[in-house]
Amino acid sequence: MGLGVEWAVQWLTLSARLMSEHREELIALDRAIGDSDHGENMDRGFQAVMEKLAQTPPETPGAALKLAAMALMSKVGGAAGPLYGTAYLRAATALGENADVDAVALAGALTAARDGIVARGKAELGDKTMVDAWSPAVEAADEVLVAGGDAVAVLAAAAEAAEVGAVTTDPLVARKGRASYLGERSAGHRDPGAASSALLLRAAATAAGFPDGAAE
Amino acid sequence: MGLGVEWAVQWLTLSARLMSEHREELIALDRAIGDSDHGENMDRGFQAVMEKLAQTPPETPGAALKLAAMALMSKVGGAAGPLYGTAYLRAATALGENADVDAVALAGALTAARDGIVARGKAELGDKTMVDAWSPAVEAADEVLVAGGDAVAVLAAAAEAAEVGAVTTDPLVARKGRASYLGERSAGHRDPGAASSALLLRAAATAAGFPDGAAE
Amino acid sequence: MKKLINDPRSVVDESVEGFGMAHADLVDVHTDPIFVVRKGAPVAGKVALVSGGGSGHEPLHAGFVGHGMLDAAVPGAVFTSPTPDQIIPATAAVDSGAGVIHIVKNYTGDVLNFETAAEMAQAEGISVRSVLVNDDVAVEDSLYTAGRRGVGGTVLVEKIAGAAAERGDSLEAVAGVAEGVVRNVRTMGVALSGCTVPHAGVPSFELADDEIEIGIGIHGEPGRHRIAMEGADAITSRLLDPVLEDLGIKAGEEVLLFVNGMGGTPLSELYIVYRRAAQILAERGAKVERSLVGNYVTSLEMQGCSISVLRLDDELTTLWDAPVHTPALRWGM
Amino acid sequence: MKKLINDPRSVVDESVEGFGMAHADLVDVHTDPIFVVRKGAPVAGKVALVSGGGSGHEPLHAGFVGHGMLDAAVPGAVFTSPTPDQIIPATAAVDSGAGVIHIVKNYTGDVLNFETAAEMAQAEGISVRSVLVNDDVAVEDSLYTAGRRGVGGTVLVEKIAGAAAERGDSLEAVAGVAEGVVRNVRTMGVALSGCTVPHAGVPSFELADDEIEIGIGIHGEPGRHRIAMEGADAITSRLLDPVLEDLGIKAGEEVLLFVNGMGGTPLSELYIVYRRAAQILAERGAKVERSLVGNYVTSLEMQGCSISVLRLDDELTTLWDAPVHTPALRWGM
Ligand SMILES: Nc1ncnc2c1ncn2[C@@H]1O[C@H](COP(=O)(O)OP(=O)(O)O)[C@@H](O)[C@H]1O
Ligand SMILES: Nc1ncnc2c1ncn2[C@@H]1O[C@H](COP(=O)(O)OP(=O)(O)O)[C@@H](O)[C@H]1O
Ligand SMILES: [Mg+2]
Ligand SMILES: [Mg+2]
Ligand SMILES: [Mg+2]
Ligand SMILES: [Mg+2]
Repeated sequence: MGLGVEWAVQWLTLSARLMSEHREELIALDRAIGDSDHGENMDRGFQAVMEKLAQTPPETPGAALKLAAMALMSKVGGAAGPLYGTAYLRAATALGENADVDAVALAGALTAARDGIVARGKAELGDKTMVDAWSPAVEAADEVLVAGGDAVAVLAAAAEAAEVGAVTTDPLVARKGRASYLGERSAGHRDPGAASSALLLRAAATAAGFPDGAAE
Repeated sequence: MGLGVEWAVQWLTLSARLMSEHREELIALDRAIGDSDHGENMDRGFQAVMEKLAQTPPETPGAALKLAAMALMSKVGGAAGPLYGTAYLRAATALGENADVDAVALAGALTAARDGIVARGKAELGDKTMVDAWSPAVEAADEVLVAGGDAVAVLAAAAEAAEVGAVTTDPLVARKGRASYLGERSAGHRDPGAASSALLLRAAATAAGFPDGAAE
Repeated sequence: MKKLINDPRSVVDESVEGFGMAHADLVDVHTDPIFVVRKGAPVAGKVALVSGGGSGHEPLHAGFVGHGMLDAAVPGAVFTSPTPDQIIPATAAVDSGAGVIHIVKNYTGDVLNFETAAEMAQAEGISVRSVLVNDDVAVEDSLYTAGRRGVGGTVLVEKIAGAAAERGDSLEAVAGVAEGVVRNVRTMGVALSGCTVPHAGVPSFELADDEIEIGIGIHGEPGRHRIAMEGADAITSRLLDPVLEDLGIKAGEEVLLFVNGMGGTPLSELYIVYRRAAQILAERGAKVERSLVGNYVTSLEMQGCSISVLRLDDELTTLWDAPVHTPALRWGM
Repeated sequence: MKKLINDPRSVVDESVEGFGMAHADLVDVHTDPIFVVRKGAPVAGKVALVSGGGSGHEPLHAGFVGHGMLDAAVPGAVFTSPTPDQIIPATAAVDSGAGVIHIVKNYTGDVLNFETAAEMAQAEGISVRSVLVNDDVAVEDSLYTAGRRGVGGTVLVEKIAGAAAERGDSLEAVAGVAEGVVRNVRTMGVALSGCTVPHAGVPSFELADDEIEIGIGIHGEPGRHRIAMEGADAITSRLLDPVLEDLGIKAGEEVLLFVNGMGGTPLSELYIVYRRAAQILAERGAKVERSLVGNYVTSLEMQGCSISVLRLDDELTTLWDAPVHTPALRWGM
C-alpha cells in the first residue's frame, strides 16, 4: 500500500511549519545573494496553502498538490512562486486521480516537478538554483526505485539528496536568477531556493513516516 | 597714545585665525542646540574679511571695522551675520575717522556694538545669546575706564568678562534664536554666539598687546 | 556619513549650477552672489515673489521658481540664511515696478537678513512687502521664543501667493493672500533619524533604534521631545492632532492635506501616513479637498515627515488649482 | 531600522490605500488582489499599458498610472514580483479590445509571473504583448546570467510608450516604440548605503563609512563591486562612462539625461551628479535635449543614484514631450 491524501496534507502542513520556522534563515540566505524576500515569500505562500486546505479539504494526493500549486502561484510571487507553482502542478498532474501513491508514482511525480522547474526557469545543474536540490533528489529517488524501495524509501532518499544538493550550491557562481547579477561574488553562499527545496522534500519524507528530527 | 589701524588689522587677523581654529568647536556647540553651522559661518565670514583687508588696506581703525562689517554682513548669513555686521558697523561709526583710539573711544565703540546687537536681535541679558557675552564686556570696559585704565586694560577687561559671560549661558534656557525652539532642552549647553563673541573680544585684547596664550 | 558631493564648501554652488543646467528652460542661475530667477523675469506688470533661506531643503526654494510661483529664490549656505547682498540683486532682478514680496520663513537669521535687504531695496526705490511664514505648531508662540518656525507650509504659501501674483493681483493683494495662507496653515514634524550637514560631517543628532524625535524643524535641530518608536498610525495622530487643534478645524470644513517627506523616507511610507491622516480628518468630518504628498521641504537626508493642514475656501482652492510650472511643482501647463 | 509603518505585512496594502486616497482623481485602487487602474479605464480604442513589479520602488509603478502613461500598475510584496492572479485581472480591467502591453523589468520572477499571466489573459481572448526592459549595464548580458536587469530606464519606457498609446497607435506600434526605447536606454547605479526590507528588518548590505557599492540594482542587492568612497564627479564618471560606451553615443547625438535618486539621497546631491554628467556629455559633443532629475525608481530608503541616458530622435522627443498626468509625472495638462 502507498501514500494517501493524509500524507499529502501532512506534507503540506509540515512544509508550512518548516517555512515559518526557517523564514528568517531563508531571508538571510537571500539577503546575501538576492533581495531578502525568499523566506517571507515561502512563508506567505504556505500560509495561503494552509488556508485553502482548511477551506476545501482535498480528496486525493494529486488534488492536494494542485491546491498547493494554485496557492503558491498566487501568493508567493517572485521567481520562486511560478517555479514552485509549476513544480507542484506538474507533480499533481503526474499523480492524477489516484487515491494511493506508490513508489513508481512518487518517483514519477518528483521527476515531473523537477522537469517543470527546468522548463520554466531554464536552469541547468550547477547554475546555483533550486534545480541543484531537485535534480539529485530525482536521481536518488530513481535509484531507490530501481533497487526495489518503497514510497517511504523513495522520499527519504530524495530528501537526503536534496539536502546534499543544497550544500553543493555553496561554492558555485550563480548563472540564473537574481544571484547571477553578483557574478563571482555569489560564490560562498547557499542558494536560498535550493535550501527551501531541501526543506520541502524533507517534509515529504517526514510526512510519510520517515523519522527525522530535523523536520520536526 | 591709543590703538591705531595696525591694532584693528591685527584684531581682525587674529579673529580670523581664532574662528578657523575654533570652527569645529563652534559647530559642535551649535549642533547641540542649533543647526551645526555657526563655526562654518564665522570661519567663512572672517576669511572674507581677510580677503577684503588684503584688497583694500584700511587707513583707520574705524575703516577696518567697517570693512569687516560689510564682509561679515555679506558672507556670514544666518542670525550671526546681520548681528555681527551691525555690531561692527556701529562700532566703526562710533570710532569715526580717528587714526588713534583711546580708552574712551574704545569703550564707546564696545557699547555701540552691543547696542547694535540688541537693536537688531531684541535679546535681553539672560536670553542665552551673544548679548550675554557683550553686555558684561561693555560693563567691565566701562568700569576699567572709570577707574582710569588705558585702552589695553579696557580690552583686557572686556575679553575677560565676555568669557565669563559665555560660560554663564550654560545653564540658561534660550529665549531667542534657534535654541529657543528647544525650550528646556537648551539648558546645559553653551550658546555658540556667546562663545564666538568671547573669542573675538579676546582677539581684540591680544592684538592690543595683552598677553594671552589662549588666543595665540 | 557619505554624500554624493565633491567638497563640502562647494555643495551649494555645484548643486545650484546643476539645477540651472537641468532646468535651463525655466530658470536662470546667477553666481557670485548666487540666486535663481525665473526665465524672462521681470514679468511686466506682475508682482514678483522672492523667497530664500538656507540650502538643504530642496526642492524648496529654487525648485519652485517659475510660472505661477516664485520669481526668484535665494539659497544660502546649508541651513544658513542667505545674505542681503544676495537678496538685494535677486529682488532687483525680478521687480517689474509692481513691487516684490519677500516670503520669509520665521527664523532669526532669515528675518534679519531679509529685513536688511528689504530696507536697502526700498532705498533703491523698489516696493517690498515681507510675509512671514510661521506654521510650526511644535514651537510655542510666546514672548519667550523666537516664535513659530516656518516649515512645510511655506510651499503652500508660495504656490497660492504665486497664483495670485500671476493673475495680476496688486502688491497689497498678493501679500494679503499670502498672509491668509499663513493664518490658515499649520504643520508638525517627526524625525526617525538626524541629518548630516556637509561641513559638519557628523549627524545633527543621534537617535537610538527605538527612539524618534517629535516636533522637529527643518534644520536638523533636535525637536521638542524624544519618545519611544511607535507605529505610523500613532505617530500620525501625534502630528495631526495638535495641528487640527491649533487650527480649530471643525466638521464640514474643507482642507488641503500635505504630507511632506524630510528627504530620506520612502514615498511609500508617506502614503501610509497620508492614509491615516485622511482617516482622522474624515472621522472629524473635515473634507480633504486637495492633497500633496512628497518631498518638498526637506532636511537633507533626514528620515521622517511633517503633516500640514491648510484650511481652504473657494478663493484658496482656485489659486491652488491655477496652473504652475516650476521644476518641482507643475500642473495645468 | 525605523520605518514609518504599522506592520511589515501590511505595508503594501496600507501604502497603496493611502496612494489611492491621495490620488482619487487619477486612479482606482483594487484590493484582493491588489492593483491600481487609471480612472475611467478602459479607454475606448486605446492600447493599454500594464506594468508592475515588487513594491519598494515608489513612485514606480503606481505613480505613473494616468493619462499618457500606464493604464494599470500591479504592486507585488516588497521587492517581490506580483503574481498572475493580480496581473490577469489588472490586464482585463484596462483592455478596451485594442490589446494590452505588459512592460516587464527583466528579473526571473517578473518574467515568469507576467509570462504566466499573459498566457492566461490570451486564453481569455485579450491580445497581450510583452516588452522586456533590461537597461542595466552593470550586469553582463550573457548566457551565464539572468540577463540585464530592468532599472531606471523603465520610467522612460513607460512615459514614451504611454504617449504612443495615448495618440492611438496600434498594439504592434506601441510595442515597437517601447522596444525602441529599450534599445536606446542604458543605466548604471551606485549605492552609498543599503536599504532595509520591512519584513527582513536588517539592511540588505552594510557598507563601511568609506565604501560604496558600484553597479547596484533596485532591490537592495549588492552590486558588482565595492570601492572606496570617491567624490561625486569621479562617481559620476564611473556610472556614465559605461553607459555611454555601451550605447555608443557619438558627438552630435541628442540624448535625454536622467539622474535618478534611490530614495534616501537629497535632491541637491542629484543635481551635483547631474552637473558633472551634463559636462561629460558636453565634452563628448552630445546634446542633452531633455532632462529628468529626481526619485523615480527607488530602492526604499537606499542612498545613491543611477544615471540613465536615452538616445533621442524626433519621434522619441515628441512622445516624451506629449502631455502626461499621473501622480508622479505631470506636464502639458
Ligand atoms: N531560472 C531559475 N531556475 C530555477 N530556479 C531559479 C531560477 N531563478 C531563480 N531561481 C530560484 O529562486 C530562488 C529565489 O526565489 P525568491 O527569492 O523567492 O525570488 P526572487 O529572486 O524573485 O526574489 C533562488 O534562490 C533560486 O533557487
Ligand atoms: N535675537 C538674537 N539676539 C542676539 N543674538 C542672537 C539672536 N538670535 C541668535 N543669536 C545668536 O546667534 C547665534 C547663532 O548664530 P548662527 O548659528 O550663525 O545662526 P543661525 O542660528 O541662523 O544658524 C546664537 O548662538 C546666538 O548667540
Ligand atoms: Mg528573493
Ligand atoms: Mg546656527
Ligand atoms: Mg543656520
Ligand atoms: Mg524578490
